[in-house]
Amino acid sequence: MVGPAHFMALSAALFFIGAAGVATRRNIVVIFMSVELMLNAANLAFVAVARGLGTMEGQVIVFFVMTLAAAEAAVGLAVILAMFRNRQTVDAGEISLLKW
Amino acid sequence: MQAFLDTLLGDAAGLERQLGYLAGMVVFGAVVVFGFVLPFAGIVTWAERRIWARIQSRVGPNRVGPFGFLQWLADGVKNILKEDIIPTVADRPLFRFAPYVVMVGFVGAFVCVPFSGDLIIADLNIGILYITAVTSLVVVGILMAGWSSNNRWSLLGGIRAATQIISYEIPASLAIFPAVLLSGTLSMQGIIGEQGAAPWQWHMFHSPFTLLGFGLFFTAALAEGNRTPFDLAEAESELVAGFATEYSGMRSTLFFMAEWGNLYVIGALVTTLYLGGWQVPQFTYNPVLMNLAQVGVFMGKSLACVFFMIWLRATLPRVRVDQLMAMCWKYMVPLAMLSVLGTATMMVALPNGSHTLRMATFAVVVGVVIRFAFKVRFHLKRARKLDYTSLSPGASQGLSS
Amino acid sequence: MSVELEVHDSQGLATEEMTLNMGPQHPSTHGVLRFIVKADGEVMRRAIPDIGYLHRSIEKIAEKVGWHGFMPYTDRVDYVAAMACNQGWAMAAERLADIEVPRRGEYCRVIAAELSRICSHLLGVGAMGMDLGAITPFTHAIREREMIMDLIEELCGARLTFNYMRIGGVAWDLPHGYVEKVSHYLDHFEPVIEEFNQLLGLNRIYVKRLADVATVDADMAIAWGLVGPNLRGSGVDFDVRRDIPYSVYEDFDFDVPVGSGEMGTTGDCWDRYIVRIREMDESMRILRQALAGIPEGPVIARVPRNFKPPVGDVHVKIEAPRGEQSWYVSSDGSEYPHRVHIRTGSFTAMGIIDRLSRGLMIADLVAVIASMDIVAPEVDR
Amino acid sequence: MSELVFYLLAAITVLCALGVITRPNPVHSALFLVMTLFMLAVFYIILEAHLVAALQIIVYAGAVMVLFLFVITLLNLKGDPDEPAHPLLRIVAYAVAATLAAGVAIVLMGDAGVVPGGAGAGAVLAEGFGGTRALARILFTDYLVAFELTSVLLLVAVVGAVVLAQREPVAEAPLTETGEDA
Repeated sequence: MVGPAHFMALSAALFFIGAAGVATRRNIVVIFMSVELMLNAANLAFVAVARGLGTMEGQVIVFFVMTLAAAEAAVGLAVILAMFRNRQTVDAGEISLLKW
Repeated sequence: MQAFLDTLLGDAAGLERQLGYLAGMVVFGAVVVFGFVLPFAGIVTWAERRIWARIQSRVGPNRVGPFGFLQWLADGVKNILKEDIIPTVADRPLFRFAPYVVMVGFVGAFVCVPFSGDLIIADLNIGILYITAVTSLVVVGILMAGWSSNNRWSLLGGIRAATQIISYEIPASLAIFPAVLLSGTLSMQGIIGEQGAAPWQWHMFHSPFTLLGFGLFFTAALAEGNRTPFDLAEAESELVAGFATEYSGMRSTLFFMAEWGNLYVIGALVTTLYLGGWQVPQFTYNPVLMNLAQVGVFMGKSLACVFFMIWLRATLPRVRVDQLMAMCWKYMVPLAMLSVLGTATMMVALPNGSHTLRMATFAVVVGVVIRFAFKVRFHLKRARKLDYTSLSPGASQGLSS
Repeated sequence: MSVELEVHDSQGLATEEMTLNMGPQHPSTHGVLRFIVKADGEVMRRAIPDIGYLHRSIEKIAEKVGWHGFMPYTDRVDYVAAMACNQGWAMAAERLADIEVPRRGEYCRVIAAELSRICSHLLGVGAMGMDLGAITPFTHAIREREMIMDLIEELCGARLTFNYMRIGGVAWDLPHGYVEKVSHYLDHFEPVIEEFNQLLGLNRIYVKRLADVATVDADMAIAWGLVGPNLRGSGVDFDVRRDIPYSVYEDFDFDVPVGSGEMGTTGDCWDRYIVRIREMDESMRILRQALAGIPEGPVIARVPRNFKPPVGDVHVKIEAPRGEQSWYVSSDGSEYPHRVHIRTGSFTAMGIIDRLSRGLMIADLVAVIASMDIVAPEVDR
Repeated sequence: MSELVFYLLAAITVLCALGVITRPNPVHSALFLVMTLFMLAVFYIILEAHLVAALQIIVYAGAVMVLFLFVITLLNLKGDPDEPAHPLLRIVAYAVAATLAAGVAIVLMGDAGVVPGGAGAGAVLAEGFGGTRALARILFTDYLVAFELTSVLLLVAVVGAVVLAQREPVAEAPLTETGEDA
């Protein structure tokens, strides 16, 4: 029998895969994608809990997280574009100066 | 669908039942895809070529089968047998995979197409959202194809397609909402159920706002389906063949099948949302006859939409990228907002709708159509007056004597 | 080939620039044109024309094949409108040797040249529609062109490379009943132009695509040496047929259509387009007058087979469909021309494209090429 | 929902997620992420969250990921020098992540009290659970302020993105009379 706990476990796996991606990769776009993966892992946990409790609140939170992720993607990618235009790199190690 | 599988599976339980469902779904899906969707996409290519030919004073394909009807089959066989060329510098796995993603996005939409009251693969309660979701997968496939070809024209085509489809998804989704608001449901059958058989009972004629919504949805769907005047992604005269430039044989056929099959999806969506779907008057209580009539009506309406799209393609030039974007963001999105808000206001102000308004909207549209028909008739008559035959060298012998 | 490929960005910043190779095999470069497009996304920085893919050294061939023998080669200078090139060569040779062409011969030349002009413009505007994505106008234009081709075929037996004219006149007189046939065709063709405008020229999308795009003002057009419809599209009222009359064009009453910026700025792509459409109308007027007033008599003067014009050189200008065509021919008194040079309309139009393309979109480049009506063989010869 | 199917789907999802962080080519990473998000939508459907599943595909797979792909292809990012600062770092990071994930998973699945519903079927669902109506009712009553704030957030994000990505208009290269670059 598969219950919410199984989905929570999967969510944990995805979350830590995302975290490992953030830790190991230096390409800022890939880091960004790993963050998206972590957000989605959290979403899965919310949906699983909502299923477990039989209430809709968890799904509403997912709705908000998605909006947040969309906003984050728009701004983040704009930042990356601007950065690339000025520095010609997407290496996170090279853009640690907090200025351009 | 599920009920049918239940009777077939009898009292099998557990894993066997799951596998039975899976097998049933796969078989049914295969039947729909190979029995209807793919041949249909092929037949639309034939129809398009014939209709273009008439419009352009040509003959068109007329050799294979009666009226060249089997041309699509011949072309399909030819394309399947052709060599599948993969450029050396292409990203091979992505290059191979991209057409299938596009196909999935397009075929998946058929799950929710309501051909009649009973004939629908799955009447999901989020039906129209589901269609929006699966068709947005097409973008990923196109971008994949454009990038993996490692060709600048392909890349430009892919990027154009992505910008265009994402942008036009917004007015398209917004323009869905007047119909959804009026029906109070996202389910395809539910939306059709709220409309009537008579034209003025369609959502399209509910008020001027829904009429606007209809126009916007049709236009945005054309843009999402990469059709003229918005066929920038594969604009032949600009980008060679856009994202499909490097594709050959079967893989390129898949792209074009998706494109032509999409015409029908667009037609079916427009029919469902605004043109009353399969609604026919209750003339008999025989369910088989009823369903047949409904299928006929639904197909008739959606094919009329397909014809209209083919006609447009034969007539209009192509817009430019910046004009396309300006049109989407500066005109269509605000107008779509207006349409949604206007419909909502109407629903609050007149909860039961206004019959007068319906009839007035209907009358205006009928008037416009009749005027247009007269204009077409005038031009056709004049075109017939021009005596082409007497100008060909053989016939002109009579003139000189 | 030494095309300067480096683009010096004024800000010294490397940006996401993309080099696109448009042609020689590209659907909208009408033959074998090639442009090296430097683009930043959809916006072009430059479009550098790379010419020479269709060079057949026609001018050099003239020095080897003799005066009469060169006539078929002139067809290949601009195979979309070969009559004009025929006429240019014939006129140059006649002026060198001081040969008077019979009146009927001149009328035949005018009829043939004007039919050829309509033919060429039909292909030009039809292909322009095609390049902007409208597929139907092209087939309609080709349908009309086909009928004119039939008429020309009756005249000279060929549909593409006419070889109709000769030094001293034309090869054959008009066939029996030809005058009626052409007038009948013109009756048919006149409303077609209006239909064409309705279908394409006044279409909102089409106008939006062309208006205010790649504007060439009058000074610029003159400075860059644009000729013919491209020059007139910029509002310069100049037509060789009227201002430096040759042949019997003085006998005819016709207007010179000039672009006036009806849909945007004077000298934009739409102006160049509409000038071509209106020129077809004017060609029809000329044709009607020529058909009505054609005199009787011989069509060709007596020219010795061993044609040896006196020493000297001559510069002849004619109004070809793609603009003023200049023939500079020098003779050393032998049976072979000493040197021939042809200056064609497409060549100058090709030069200005690099200048015009800056800041335009890639889709506009197609419109600019089409509106200039560039034909590859005429560029390279 | 049999365990076999779940584990199959979960394995595919985890493999795709691993693809995201291990593929050197960012385009491949992004496409693996699309696959992962798509699989998550499948899980949402299994969890009776139909609307969320549809939104997942529309918003993530359809829009956000296309934006990513768009930027990657636009910048033409190919295989990059993506070595971590220290060669050991990657192994350490993977090991730590795997340990943590395993630990959390064991805790979650071992003790029924941690997760509501646990390994059982979950609560009995009301009619229309996960549908548009149910979600909308909560969204526009209890969470109305948050919802409105979200719209402000989106507006700010749009403005911010435009300002950031905007570029000074490219000055036309100065030309001499002959049209050559100055």
